This record gives sequence, structure tokens and C-alpha cells, in this order.
Amino acid sequence: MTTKTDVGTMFTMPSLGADMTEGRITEWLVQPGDHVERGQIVVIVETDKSDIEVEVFEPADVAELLVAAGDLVPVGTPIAVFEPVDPRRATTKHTAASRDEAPDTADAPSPARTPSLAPAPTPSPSPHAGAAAAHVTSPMIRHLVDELHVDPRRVQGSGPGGRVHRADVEAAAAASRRPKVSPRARRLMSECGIDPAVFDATSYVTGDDVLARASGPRRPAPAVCEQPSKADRMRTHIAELMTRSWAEIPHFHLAKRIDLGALTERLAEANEARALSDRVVPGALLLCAAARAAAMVPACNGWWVDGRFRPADDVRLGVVLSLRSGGILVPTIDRADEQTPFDMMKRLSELVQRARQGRLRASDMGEATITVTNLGDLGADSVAGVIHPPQVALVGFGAVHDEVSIIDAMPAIRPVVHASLAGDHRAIDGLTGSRYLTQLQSQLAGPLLEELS
Amino acid sequence: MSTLDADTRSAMLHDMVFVRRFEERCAQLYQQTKIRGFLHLYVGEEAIATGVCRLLRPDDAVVATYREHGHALMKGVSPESVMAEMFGRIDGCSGGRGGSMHLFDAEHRFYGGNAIVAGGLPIAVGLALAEKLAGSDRVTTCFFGEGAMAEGEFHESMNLAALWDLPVLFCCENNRYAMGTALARSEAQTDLALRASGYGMPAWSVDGMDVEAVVDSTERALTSIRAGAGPVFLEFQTYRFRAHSMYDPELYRDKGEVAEWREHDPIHALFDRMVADGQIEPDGLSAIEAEVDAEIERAVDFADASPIEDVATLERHVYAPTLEEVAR
Amino acid sequence: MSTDNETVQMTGREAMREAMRQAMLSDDRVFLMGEDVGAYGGCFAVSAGMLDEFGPSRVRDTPLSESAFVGAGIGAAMGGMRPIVEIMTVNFSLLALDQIMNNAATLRHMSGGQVGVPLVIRMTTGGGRQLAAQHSHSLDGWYGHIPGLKIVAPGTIDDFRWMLGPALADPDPVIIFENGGLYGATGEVSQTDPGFPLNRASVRRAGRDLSLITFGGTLPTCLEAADQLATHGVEAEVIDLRSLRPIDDETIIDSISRTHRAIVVDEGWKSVGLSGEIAARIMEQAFYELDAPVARVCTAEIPLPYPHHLELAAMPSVERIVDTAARVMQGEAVAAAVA
Amino acid sequence: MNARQIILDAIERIAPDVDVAVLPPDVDFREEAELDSMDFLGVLTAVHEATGIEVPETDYAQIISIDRFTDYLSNRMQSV
Repeated sequence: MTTKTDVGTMFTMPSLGADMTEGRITEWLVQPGDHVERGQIVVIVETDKSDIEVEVFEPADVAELLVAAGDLVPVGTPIAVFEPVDPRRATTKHTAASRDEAPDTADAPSPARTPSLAPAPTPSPSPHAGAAAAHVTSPMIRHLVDELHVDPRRVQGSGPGGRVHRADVEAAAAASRRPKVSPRARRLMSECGIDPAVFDATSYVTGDDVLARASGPRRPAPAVCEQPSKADRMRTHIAELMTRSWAEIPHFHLAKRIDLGALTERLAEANEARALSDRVVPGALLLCAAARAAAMVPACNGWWVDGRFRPADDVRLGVVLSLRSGGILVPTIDRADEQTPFDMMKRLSELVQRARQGRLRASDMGEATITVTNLGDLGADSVAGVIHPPQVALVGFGAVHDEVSIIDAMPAIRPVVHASLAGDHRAIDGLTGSRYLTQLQSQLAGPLLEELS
Repeated sequence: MSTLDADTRSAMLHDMVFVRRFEERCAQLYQQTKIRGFLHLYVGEEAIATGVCRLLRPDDAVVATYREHGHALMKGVSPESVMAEMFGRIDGCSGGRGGSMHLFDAEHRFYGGNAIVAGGLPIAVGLALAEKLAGSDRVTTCFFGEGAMAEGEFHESMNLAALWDLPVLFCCENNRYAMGTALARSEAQTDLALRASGYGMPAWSVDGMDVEAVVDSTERALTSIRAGAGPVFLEFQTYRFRAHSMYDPELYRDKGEVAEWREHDPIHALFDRMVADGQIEPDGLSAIEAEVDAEIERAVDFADASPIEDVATLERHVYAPTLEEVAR
Repeated sequence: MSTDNETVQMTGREAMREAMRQAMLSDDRVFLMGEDVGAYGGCFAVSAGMLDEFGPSRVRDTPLSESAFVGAGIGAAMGGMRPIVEIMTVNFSLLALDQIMNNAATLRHMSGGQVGVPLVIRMTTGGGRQLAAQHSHSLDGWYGHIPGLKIVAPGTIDDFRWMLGPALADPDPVIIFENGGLYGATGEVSQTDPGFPLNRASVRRAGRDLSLITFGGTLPTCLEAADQLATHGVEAEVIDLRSLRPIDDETIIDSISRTHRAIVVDEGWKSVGLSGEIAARIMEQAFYELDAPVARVCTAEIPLPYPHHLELAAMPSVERIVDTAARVMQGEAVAAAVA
Repeated sequence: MNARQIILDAIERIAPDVDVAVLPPDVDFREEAELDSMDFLGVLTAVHEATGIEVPETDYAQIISIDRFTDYLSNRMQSV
């Protein structure tokens, strides 16, 4: 998170989790004078859940470290100063003083809009404000006043004796125009802490525009008490999350037995043809199916916030990884519904590796839109999970195992998986839940099969 | 016209005195603001409700108008529940929701007062249609004032009932004034029975002040209807001794006319005949009144003690309760 | 062996006729009453052939006395029957409005819950067939104002077939508004009752940019408009209200929390109408989801004119919906009366 | 390096919390060491790095226990 200053770029403590209000520097990976590239990990930050690697988004030179390792600082506190090292940026360094002209290439990926003009302060229209209300004289000026729908009383005459010039009318017109901001946009601005001024005064701002600008998580984080040991902190964090979920969310549970015969057969063929390092485990396919089913049933894919369901625009799948030492981590996979089985396997193994080493990245910890708990091949035949608020659904997979099934009226041994959906009855009901499980089943029979061949 | 035996006469006398005293007590309660809204009293017309309802079976249906206390009481709706209804209390026969003009009692098949003039006629026709389709011999009796005869719904209902031979007893209580309009000023043809006969159903006029005449005519009409001969129209000549409602200054009729009709008071007419036939002591009336007053006072106490409905259930009785609401 | 969702092609009138026939075959409390429903076979031929099948006692032609036979329907329902009363068109229902409002809708309340009116009234509604002002009104919204009534409006042929059952089973009065234009339209009808609740709306076409909220006769218009908008890259969701009282707020608000824009399309007039009611509910429950003011496309504020071109210009059309949608997508308020 | 040691090292690398020395050699070591499919793949990857030998899925049944895995691996190592 960088905020531009006159001297350079202030690198602040990032918020890395919905519930995070403070972070402790575990280790700086760079020293003053180092040069860093985009995406490079510069610092390890310890949160309730785990140590998280924090990367930079722009190439820069490290000017100064403001907070030492081991210190605990609230989110947003400047922790380092970086000198931006970018030819384009270099020029702005000299003229950084007049910020207004600097092209608005601020950290948040701003939508394709002209640089925003901070609205000039509107002259107070009160009649007793010094000069008498501007006297609009010449017909040309009167025409202009009408054409630009300007309130004559708002026009400050800059000529001798208050005479009004064209520029005065245009300034008044520009001042009176406020951006048309939709109620949804206004709400999202307040939630994401975005200043309306960043938007072009003449534009029509929708909620989607605000979402495009927002990069940080949207929810105010609750206060965190003093520091128990890391493992305990993780345990208390999980405890808090689960009790809040169980107390607030009216859970309902649905289950579906899915035959994986065709899928496991095709998977075996695919794995046989590929090298060990490219081999795909069934779990990866289950994640693909879960993500795609969420895309097909948007009512399960989003958040219950302030008494309302807010659907997400994409599928960011939370994957519950159980640590061998106990406890769980729930990294997320972006655009999970677009991953092929092979992509998913790659991302899953990277996540597992980083999680097990306690080196998850900021980008791994985005806010999930729906979560899958997968007990792998060891655990129970089926699981009825606890939803991770503020999400509204949790998908559970038991172990893939053989069962007797009736095929064409004859008993047969078939590999099956028991899939379950925990739903938040405030947001969704049984019909939506069963529609999700049906989608899940069809994903595991249909498209995923072809993608494996 | 057969004279009725002593027991029947004394029972009818008691009923008429009961309705009379009940209505007068309501007038008093209205002035004490215990009863609010509109209140239309049946004083003077008691013979009709007493005579007609006495012959109805419990499973016959009655549809009345806003001047309905007498009909409700004579059809079996308890005085306690009628009084409590006018007090707006939950033990009222309509749960306090209807008030004086909308007394309902499904158990006694009393399908309410209707505050829209002639609004009840089509419903009565419908109730009779249901009986016809079900093949029963139950009768639906519909009470209305002569004012209703100017309404389109009167014409349409009479025609439909006659056309489909429906078991409806149309009882027009012609008290000569539709609120402030005398009959002659609202009906081109004031012979109401003659008009009704135009629909092809038996129709005749009856002295509504003579309860025995009322009984006799009603008996003949019910016999014809239960035999499947279709509807009958009875025009009861009657007079209301009190104003149309509590707000009425009665400027439209002169006091002389009222005094003249009081001569035909249905209670005195029966009482005098019973005294003449030795069926009651000359001072017997006051004993009946005392007994009746005590019964009415119990009804008032009951109404007064009945609680008002909690606002929390305000939205009830708009639609049928769903299974969950019934379970709650 | 027909699977449970096999469908068959039917017209609107055939679907409603089949619904009435099956209702009368399965429940002898059910009977049909209305002007020319028997010998003539129904003014719009909906009940053709039913007099021969069920006889004059259960398919009853009535005199032209809307107040009396609607009132009689109410009385018969109170008396234990399950009548279907057909009022030729909503325009004539004004003669029976006293019975519908002061009796059917109100008896349960006045009687403290003792007296219910399990009655179904069917009315034809809607313009577009050059019947001029007195035969072309769309007053469906009016009746939606009255507590005690339930109001439904089938927009698909499947609903023409399957709405009557639950309406007859309802212990309270239900009015079914059948748009005349749909009597001749054909559509898919499922063989068995899909069991869709009477009071729930249905998303007939999923979309993400805009919600078109409508019912009855204007449903096909909105679906066509949505297809046209799709060619411009705007994915419109089409919500078929099906029920005008109660209104299924949940489905509407769920849709708008995804699309963030709404147009209400109603053949009634805009002023003091159903479309205003829906817009108010959206404002009350989804204000912070809106990226544009709610727009309404309704019939022009005039009695429907006789000439076809004027009538079409007055009524909601695909063009007017598409034009309004384009402006809503830019966040413009579309307040013009005719728009 | 003999096959057995290679296998035990691979298991230890994936599941450091498991004391491989006391792992009974004749039981299903996947269950014993609580290795899920990802972990098991990790073990095979480690074995592959050490020996260049890839165990196809079809042979999983032959390497249930450490003893059998050792026999399987040593045969494959001799035949290479």
C-alpha cells in the first residue's frame, strides 16, 4: 500500500485479513539502498493467522525503514519510504509539488478515466458575500449562462466593477457540476474509504466504478487484544470465527452422493500420460467443480453483510488447508472458476507448500466468496461444515472412497464422494442449496471430463 | 289468521320486550360514550325480527343490514357477544372488529349486518344458490329496508333469485323513511309488494306491527320456499319510533306521525290481546321488563369486563391464517 | 411413460379451459358462473364445450347483473361452494366493485375471522385489440390495493394452466387477470403441476445489467426487449411478478442487488399505479443497490384510443422499453409521462 | 543409498512431525503417517528426485507398506 508524498512513496502496514487491525513486522527482506522490482517480497508481516509475505507493486529504491522488526503497528501506519524508480515517475518527482497535474496513476487500478479535477471550491452563494450578485450584462454572457444551466447568483464577476467575463461563467458552471454518484456508489465509497473527489466531476459514478478502484478489503476490522503465542493466536482466531459463525448464521446442511467412476477413470488415463510433477489429484477436480458451480449459482457466491446478501462479481475460492501441526489456514484462489484441472493442481500445490512453510502471500489472502473444506483421503466419508462469515455457503467433500452402487439394477463397486453444502438460511434456502449440489454433480460429469483428455 | 297459544305469545312478548329494552340501553350507553361510531336502533320494528326468526331453523342463514341488533338477538347471537361487539371488545361476536353494523356469528349462520344499502342481497342469493346446488331445504332470509329497493343490486338479486328458483325469503322492513327520505319521494311505485311480484315470485304486504300476522305470513312463505317453489317477498309495514341513527335530528317527519304510529306499538298490541284473552295479568309487563333489564345488565357487565384487542394482532383477519400462524 | 416435465403445446384459452375442466372433474363444489359462459361457450371461447360436459347447473349463464352474480358467487362461497365467477372484462367489473371490495375482501375482517370467501374471479384485461376506451382498461393494479384480496396475472401459457388450482384451494378470494392478447398465444404447458407457489415471482430470463419487472400481457414484450438489448451487450433480467398482491419483494430485491438498475413495465397508467408501488418498494429496500433511478414504462395517461397506431403508441412497446433501458444504463432519470 | 533410507527421508521431508524411525514397516504408511494425496504425491516426488524413478498410479498398490515400497524401489533401481 503506497501513498504518494512530496518526498517519495510512503509504504504503509497493509491490511491482510478481514479481521486485521494491526500487524507485527517479523522480518525486513530489504535494506535502505536496495532496489526492488514489482511483485518482490519486501517484508514478512505476522498476523493472527500466519506470517504473510508482503510484496511491492511498483519498482522502487528503498530509501528508509521506519518500523523495526518485532514492532506492532496499526494497519495504515507508514513503515518504510520507497523512492519510485520509473522513467515516467521520475519526471513527476521534480514537479511533485503541484500534485494536481500529476497523472492520476495512483496505486489502485483506476478505471480508464481522464485525470480527476479536484472540484474548485464553490463560491458561497449567500447574497451578503461582498460584491453585489454579479450583474449579468451582455447578451452573449446571458446566453452562455442559460446554455450551461448556471445560476446567475453563483457567477463571480472578475472584471472591473464586477463585470462578468466568459471565464467567470465557465468557472461557475464547472463548480456547480457535481459528479452524479449513485446511492450504491456512495455506499461502497464509504465502505471502501474512497474519497469521492477521485472521480471526475462530470462523470456518472456507479458502484462498479468504485469497486474497480477499491483494492483493500471492505470491512472494518474488530479490535485485537494482546499477543498470545502464534499458535494460540491462530487457535483463538479460528475459535472466534467459528463461534461467531455458529452464533449468527442459521445453518442448514444438504448432502449429495456423487459417482466419480467416469472421472477417476479419465483422471487415471490423464495421469498415466503425464510426468509425476504434472500429476493431478482428485481434490483439484473437486475444487474446479466447486468453483464452477458457484459461478452457475451466484446466490451462493457472496457475502451476507448488514442484513443483506451482496453477490460477488467473481469466484474467489477459499480452500481450507489443515496444517500437519494442527489448525487450519484458508488461502484463496482467484478466478477459481476459470482454472483448468491442471492449473488448479498447480495453484493448489503452490498454496499447500507456502501454507505449510507459513509463507502465504498477501495475494493468497484475499476475501473468499465461497469456501471449500476438503478432508482429503484420510478423513470422514462426509462432513457438514461451519460457514466462514461473511460468506453464505461452505462446500464439504468427504474422502473419495468405493461404495456399492446400483447400476442398471445390478450392484457395482463405484468410487463416490459425499459432497455437502452448509448454507446460511438468511441468504439462501434449500432450493438454492440443492441447485448448487446438482450443478456440482454435473460439473464433475461434464466439462471437467473433456478438459482432462 | 290462527291465534297463537299462550306460551308462544308470552315467549314472543318476552323477546320483543328484550329487544326493545336492549336497544334503549344501547342508546344510553352511546351517550355515555361506551358505544361509538354509528348506531341504528330497531325500536318499533321488533315484531318482524321476533316473528320471522322464531320460525327459522338454526341451520337457516340470515343476512341483515346495519339496523341488525334485533335480527342478531332473535337468530340466537348472545346478548353478551352483541354488547361486547359494540364496546369493541375481543369477546364481541365479531371479535370487536365489526361493531354495531357488522355483527357476525358463523355458528348461528348470522352473516352480518351490511352497511352498504342492498349490499347484502346478492350475498343472500349466493347463500341460497349454494343450498340449491347442495340439494338442501335450508332457507336464506334477507332483511332490508324499503330504501334498498331503489338500488340496482335489489333488481339484479330479485331477478336472479326468481330466475334460478333460489330458496330466499326477501323481508322488506318498510319503515316509510330511507334515512331522511320519505318513501313517496324515492319510489315511483310505492306498492312495494306489487313491484316485487313483477319478478315472478309470490309477494304480499304484512302488518309489521302485529307479531302474529308476521308469524302467519312467514310460515306460509317458508313452507312454499322449502317445497322448492323459489323465493318469496314479504313487505312488512312498520315504523321506527327513534331516529334513523344517533346523529339524526329527525326534521323529515313530524311528531304527530310518530305519536300516531306509537299507537300501534307491537308490544302493546300483543300485550293487550293477551290480557283480553286472560293470558297475562294487566301489570305483567313490568315483571317482564325487570327480568329483561337484569339480563341486559349482565350483558353490559360482560362487555365492560371484556378486554380490548392487543395492537400486536392488528393485521389479523385479513387473510385466512396460514398453517404456521394457526400453530402459533 | 411421460417424464414429469414433459410439455405440450396449448393456447391460453385451451390452458385455462383445461384448468377449469380438471377443477370441476375433481371437486364437485366447483362451478362456473358468468355472462355467456355456457351456451355461447364464453365471450373469448374459454369455456367452449363445458356446458355439454357439466350441464347448466354447474356452468351457469347469468343475466347481465355483475353485482348480483358476483355477490351470489361470494354468498355461494360462504355457503361452502368453490365458485369460479367469470367477469367478461375488467372494464365491467366496476359494476361489481362494491361486492368485491365491501364484501368479498372485507367479510373475513368484519366477522372477526369467522367468515371466509373461497372464491375465484376471472377477468380479461388489457388493450391492444382496438376495442377503444371502455373495453381496453388495465385495472389489475387497482385491485392490488385492496387488503383481503389476492391478485394474480398469468403471463405464460403454463401459468394459464396451473394457477387456477391453487387459486381455488385458497380460503380467500383470488382474482385472476387474464390478458386478452394471450388467449390466442401458444406456449409450452407442463403435463403435471409444477407446484410453483401462487405468490412468488419468477425470473423468466437471467441477466446482470438491468432488471425488467413486469407481469401478464407485457411479459412477452419485455422478453423481446431483453433479446434486443442483448444484441447491444446489455443483459436484461426479466422478472414475471405473477402475483400483484402480495408482491414478491424478495425476488425483486434479489434481482436488483445483482443488476443495480430497474425498469417497471405495466400496461396500467403510471399515475398512482402499481408501477409506482414497485418503484417505492425498490427505493425502500434496495436504495443503496441502485446505480440509476428506477424507470417506469406504462400506458400513456389517456383512455385508450380506437386507431391502432395511436393505441400502439400509447401502450408499453419493445421500442420504448429498449430506449428507456439505454437511458437508464447511463444513469438518466426517465420521468417523462409517456416514456 | 539404499531404497529404504530414500523412502524414509522422503516421508520425513513431507511430514517432519512424523518419527520415521518408529514407523512400522509392514503397515499402510500413508494411514500411519496421515499422508493425504497431496503429501503422498510429495513423497513420490522426493523419491523421484533421489532416484529418477517415477511410480505410476497403477503401481500404488505395490508400495502400500515401507517394506513393499523398498522391494519395489530396489527392483526398479537394479533394472534401470
